[in-house]
Amino acid sequence: MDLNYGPEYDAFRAELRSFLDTHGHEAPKGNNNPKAPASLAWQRKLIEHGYTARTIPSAYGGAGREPDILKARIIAEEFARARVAAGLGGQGISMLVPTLLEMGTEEQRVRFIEPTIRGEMIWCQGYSEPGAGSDLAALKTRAELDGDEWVINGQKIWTSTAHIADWMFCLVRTEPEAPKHEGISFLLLEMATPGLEVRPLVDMTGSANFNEVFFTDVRVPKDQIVGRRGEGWRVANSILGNERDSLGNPNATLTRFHALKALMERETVDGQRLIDDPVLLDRLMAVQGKVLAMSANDLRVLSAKVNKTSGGGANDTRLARMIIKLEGTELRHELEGLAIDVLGELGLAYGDNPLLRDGGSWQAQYMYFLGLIIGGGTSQIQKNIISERGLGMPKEPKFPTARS
Amino acid sequence: MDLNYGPEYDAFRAELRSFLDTHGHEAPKGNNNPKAPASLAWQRKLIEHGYTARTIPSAYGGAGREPDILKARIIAEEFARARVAAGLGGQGISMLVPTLLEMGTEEQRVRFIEPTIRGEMIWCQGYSEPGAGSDLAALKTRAELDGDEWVINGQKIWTSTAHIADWMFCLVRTEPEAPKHEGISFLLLEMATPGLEVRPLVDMTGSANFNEVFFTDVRVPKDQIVGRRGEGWRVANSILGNERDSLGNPNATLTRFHALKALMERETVDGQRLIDDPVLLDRLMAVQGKVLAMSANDLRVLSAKVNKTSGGGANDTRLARMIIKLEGTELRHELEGLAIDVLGELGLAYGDNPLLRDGGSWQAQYMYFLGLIIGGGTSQIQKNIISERGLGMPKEPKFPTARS
Amino acid sequence: MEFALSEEQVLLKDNVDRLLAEQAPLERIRSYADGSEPGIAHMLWHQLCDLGIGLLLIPEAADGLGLTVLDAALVAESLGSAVAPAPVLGSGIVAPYLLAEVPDAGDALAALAAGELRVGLALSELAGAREDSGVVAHNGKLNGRSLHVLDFDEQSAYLVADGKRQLYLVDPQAAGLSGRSLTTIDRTRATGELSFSDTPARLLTTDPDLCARTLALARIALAADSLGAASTMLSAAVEYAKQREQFNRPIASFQAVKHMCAEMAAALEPCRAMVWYAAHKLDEREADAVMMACHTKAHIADVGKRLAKTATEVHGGMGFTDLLGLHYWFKRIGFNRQTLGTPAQLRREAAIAQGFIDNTAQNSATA
Amino acid sequence: MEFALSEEQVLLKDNVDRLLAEQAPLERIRSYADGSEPGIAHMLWHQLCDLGIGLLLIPEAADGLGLTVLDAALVAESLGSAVAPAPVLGSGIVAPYLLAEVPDAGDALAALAAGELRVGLALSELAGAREDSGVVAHNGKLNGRSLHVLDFDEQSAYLVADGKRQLYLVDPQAAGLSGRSLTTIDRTRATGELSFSDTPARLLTTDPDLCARTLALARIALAADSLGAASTMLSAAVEYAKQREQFNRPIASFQAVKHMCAEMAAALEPCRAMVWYAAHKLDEREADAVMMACHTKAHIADVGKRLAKTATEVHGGMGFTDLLGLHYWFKRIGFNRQTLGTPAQLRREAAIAQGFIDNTAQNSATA
Repeated sequence: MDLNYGPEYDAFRAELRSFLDTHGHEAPKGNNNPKAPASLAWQRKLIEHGYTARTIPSAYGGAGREPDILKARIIAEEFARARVAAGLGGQGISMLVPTLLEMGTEEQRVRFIEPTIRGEMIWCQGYSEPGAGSDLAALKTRAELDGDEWVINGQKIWTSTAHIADWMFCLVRTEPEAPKHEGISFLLLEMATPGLEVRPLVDMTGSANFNEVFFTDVRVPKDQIVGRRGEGWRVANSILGNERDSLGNPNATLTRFHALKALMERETVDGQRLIDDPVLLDRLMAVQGKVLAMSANDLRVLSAKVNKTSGGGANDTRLARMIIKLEGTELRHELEGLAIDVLGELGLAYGDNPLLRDGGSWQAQYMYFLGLIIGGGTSQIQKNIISERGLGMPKEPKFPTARS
Repeated sequence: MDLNYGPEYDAFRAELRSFLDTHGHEAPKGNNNPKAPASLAWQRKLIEHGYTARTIPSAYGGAGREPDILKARIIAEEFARARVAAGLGGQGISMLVPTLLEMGTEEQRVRFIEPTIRGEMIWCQGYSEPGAGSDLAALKTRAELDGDEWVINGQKIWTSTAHIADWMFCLVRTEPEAPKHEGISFLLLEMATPGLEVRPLVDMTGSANFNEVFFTDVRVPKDQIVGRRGEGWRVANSILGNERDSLGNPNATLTRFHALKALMERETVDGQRLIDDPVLLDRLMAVQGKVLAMSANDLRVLSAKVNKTSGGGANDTRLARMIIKLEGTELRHELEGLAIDVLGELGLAYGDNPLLRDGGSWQAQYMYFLGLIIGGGTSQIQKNIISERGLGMPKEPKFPTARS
Repeated sequence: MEFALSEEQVLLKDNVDRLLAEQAPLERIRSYADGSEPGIAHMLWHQLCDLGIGLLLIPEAADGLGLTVLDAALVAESLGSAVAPAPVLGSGIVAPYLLAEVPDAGDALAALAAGELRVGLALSELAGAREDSGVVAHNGKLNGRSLHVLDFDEQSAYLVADGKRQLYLVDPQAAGLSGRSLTTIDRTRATGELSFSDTPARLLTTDPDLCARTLALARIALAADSLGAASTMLSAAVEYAKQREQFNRPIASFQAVKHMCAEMAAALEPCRAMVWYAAHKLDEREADAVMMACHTKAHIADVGKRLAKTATEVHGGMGFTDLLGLHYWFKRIGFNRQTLGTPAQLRREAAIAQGFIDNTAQNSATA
Repeated sequence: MEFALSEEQVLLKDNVDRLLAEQAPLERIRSYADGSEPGIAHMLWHQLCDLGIGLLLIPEAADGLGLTVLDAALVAESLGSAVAPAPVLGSGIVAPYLLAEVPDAGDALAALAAGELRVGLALSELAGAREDSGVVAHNGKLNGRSLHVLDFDEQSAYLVADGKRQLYLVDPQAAGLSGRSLTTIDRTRATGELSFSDTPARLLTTDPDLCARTLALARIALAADSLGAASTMLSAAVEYAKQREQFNRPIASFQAVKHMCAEMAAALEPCRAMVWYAAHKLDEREADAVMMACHTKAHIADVGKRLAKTATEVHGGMGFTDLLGLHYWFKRIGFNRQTLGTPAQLRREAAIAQGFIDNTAQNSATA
């Protein structure tokens, strides 16, 4: 049990802090255009210093460093602490690049990775469909080979960055006769392709955090496939687990806890601070207890990754990892909801309301986290996974008339 | 909307109060032997006055009155108010007698009903088996016809009054080749029959609230069957719904709420009354809110029974009735658990502990109501019923290898 | 003994439901919510008045229908079911109930009955004053600010509570009165704030009992509104689950989904009787009517909060989008929860109303 | 950076688990619980001492093993897993930790190390005095009553807290001391009360920090005990569900049962890391160690309460009976919840420890 990172890491952190002190002012502020020259320049500088795209081989434009989970965490911590824009994320960088490194051809890696990590090529993910959510493999968007081109027809939904993306990676059904999971292929396509239409999908927060994408005879060169025909399910699953880990992040929850506590110190009713209300305080503390439990759980998972522990018994962290999305998103939703209660009628303020507290983030996040409870595998799917993979309980018997 | 019972009922209540004033002292006190002469005499007097066995035809020894739900409730209320032993209950009176009236032969009615309602013949119910709980129809205790007798082998469990019963009504499998629900018969047998053994079943409260009953070649006259061979499932279900209604009774919960409130007024920590602790008070009030909701629900159900409403829309009370067991038992368990928290370390006192509060009832009922959450159809079975019968949702697809 | 709706009540509710189904379908709710058709609210109010809703609680002697709080609660339930933006709470429920008991308010009652008076509600003071808010009366003039005025738009009067739990009627044109509309999550309700600067006001009552019953009425109406909204969300979830197929079967056949729906139904169903009970007690002026109103609103707020979340989850991603409009119901339930007392505040009030604790004994802010 | 058990820790826990599996099977627990074999508790204690458990927290300088709070928490977890009636909390955990820091307590520490001192814990005073209880010290003598003494049986000393959070060691033979055993729901623990009447006592410490850390240690150990007990209940529920068939399939294949188990696992799994974290912070004497101990016990008490209920439900009627003995775990979790602070008390202490509120500002009894 040793929560110190050790001298090598202390030095790394010091060096990073000095970098941030010196160069932090060059970073873009706020939600600017991700392709503004300053943004792209900042991203290039971060890659140069190994503060983003850290483990991508230099042959593909990355920093070419060894994987190091602690350094990755130090980078995240220090950029957050300094409130300086960290390296770009997004589904291209977090999902497609690892996929190409794992399953792409050399030509695909050379063509796509460098512009992606430099922020010059923005991607969106086309997986879910209106009829294929929890049952993703039921997807129906089809691609037929016509000469040297795939011809795509159908519809995708929940494509978060479709409105700003240059390219999309997507799952389409190419082998309609094959069993459900074996008829899917993984294609790459330009958003500017004729026949492709993006419509913003307004959600309950009032913003369009997602999009719908419609395909009408969208033609894509035959070689823009990752893996072979019918291998798309496997290609996609090689990285799908990474997405879930990031939902319900305990560090972000801790930050929100502190904001909630500050809110309760600031706000008053009949002249009394709300943190002095014993009932509200008890709820705040119950939330803190849960946050601390998830933070400790996160340390345990991190340690196992760092030390590549795969021991059984108490050092087996598979279950600890599997529950993060379920518990983390529910906790965050609970926390945001408590802030609304704390604010009483003011908790209803939204949009342009001048009485808005903390920029209206409590209501927005309360709703957004309900979306995250549903998205990325609903809580019901998470519980299936935990019971089956975590506890070894049997799958439900298959429905007799099921296709698969 | 009129919560007054009206003059006829006010008169009935007055007459009953006067009866209780005059005769209440004759009632047996405490948990005496149910067959003590005083107990039997009291029961006979109650039947005479129509205060128990009220609607049983006088031909079978009952009071022969018209069914009247309000009078039944007034009787329950007034005996409780006066803390005088009400008419006998038990599974013979509440379940077997209605069954015989509905499905029994004239001979069976004449033979069994009068001694049963007079308290001279005590019954237990033999339905559940170790392997047949939620899936009651999977019961395996078998009865084979050998000449003029059924020969029973097998085991029953959860037979609450087996240790004091004279007779048992039970479900046994008589047609092993028939489909699961169609192979069951409803038999009556004397507990004194050779080959029948009763073993007390100690539960988590430390008491034996239930028993196990073992059958080894127990021989029963052929005519002690209610309904025909293979009709037992239907016979039993003609009255099973009545049992569930009584679990989670809101009036009993209200009584416990008042006891909890009194406890919080009485107990102190560091000299302060616990009801003045805002966090505990908030939990108490949340429980009161739930109790009031269930009391109101109960009034609505009662009204529909009294007025034989079967209207749709807001006056359709099927769902209101269906949820009583689930909500009522959970609420009661929550309430008892709150009392334990209120008592802090003293809440752990049990058995002969001289520091016991309220006779140790908080812990005992906390556990007993966990038993009731499970018994009489687990909460999971209740939710199946509510979703299927109450909300019209489909049954789960049948497991392909299922027998039925 | 009868604890059920009368035939007339069933008919009343059916009529309101039918009107709202025709006149306030989802597209119209959207048009009101996005600001493109602000007139819908008052159009609905007038149509409801044609059904007599405006006269419900006005005594027959004042040319009203002289009906009961329970009737008003049924209307509120229907409004919640349809997330209708009709400003009924102030003009159709709270104002007539109060004015009918105020001596010398015959003029105002007559104006109400004639459809000439429309009343917004500035009652937040009764549920605790936030920083920068608070209304103080002195010599018949009001000063201060009321932050969460209900039925804010186009009113011809505001019912205002001050810090002493006294109630006033204020003319929108009165000197020193200014107001602005405030956006909340619930775009089906017009909400705003009022600022008073030596604003003349007509004192209606200093009677604490009448004030308490008026507040209880508003709370019952909000609870009924949530009951209606939650009932709609539950029905929508059950219907969606029956239609939606995943893994080659309707998701309504998955035990997890069934149990989510069963839990919603089991929690919600008693709330219907609870609203009736609270309304009935207020109608009968029973001693525990105020406590019952507090509990009813608190309990339904908690049930509603969970139900709104669960029903959204049953709808999966679609529930999160604007496409089905389910969020209007979610937000309406959220609005009712926070308005005129959060559950913890209400539970504390219920404890005080029953004498469980001394009002002044605890230095608790809102709990 | 490593946040995991060391090989030595895994080995330690394995050894304890193995010993308890052999020496404290369910039949033995029953024999202890029904009073037929009271000697089992001390037999287990001696067997655990043979593994070195008695020496864990005794410094090496005093011939102990000088191990950590985390090691002690692992032992407590194992005891909870097995619902073992061994009196480790006082003699193996709390007393050595405290005595090691008390100047001039070398004699007591040596007696502990030699296995000659067995210590019961009369610390309830630290979690609020109930009516009729309370311990007052004056001139080195104690008066009053301590109601919930842990590890009560056959002790050679009691560690007693007074109302000023000072800690004393009391000889069971001391003048004016009387005691009686008290039955609780948890028959795997010996509990009793002590009455003091001018009873001479040896003052160990007046240091509030040491007292706070000692209490934090006891709470972490109780939390770890519940973690162990809850883990066993969860495993038992999963195994039972896999074996038990209803409707011609294992009930583990019903989504409702699966989700009950998944919810238990999801709530419980972070508790393991939380206990480690709390223990580690106390080992490092971090500033937030006391707050972390409060939160850990409170959180696990809440998770444990729900889990004990759910695991029992998964067992159906069998879970309610004595046949499987599952209730020993249910009651152990219940005992730990109520002992040395209920969750609401602990959360309030955690708030005070962090300076969120002023200790004296609220007239709250226990919340």
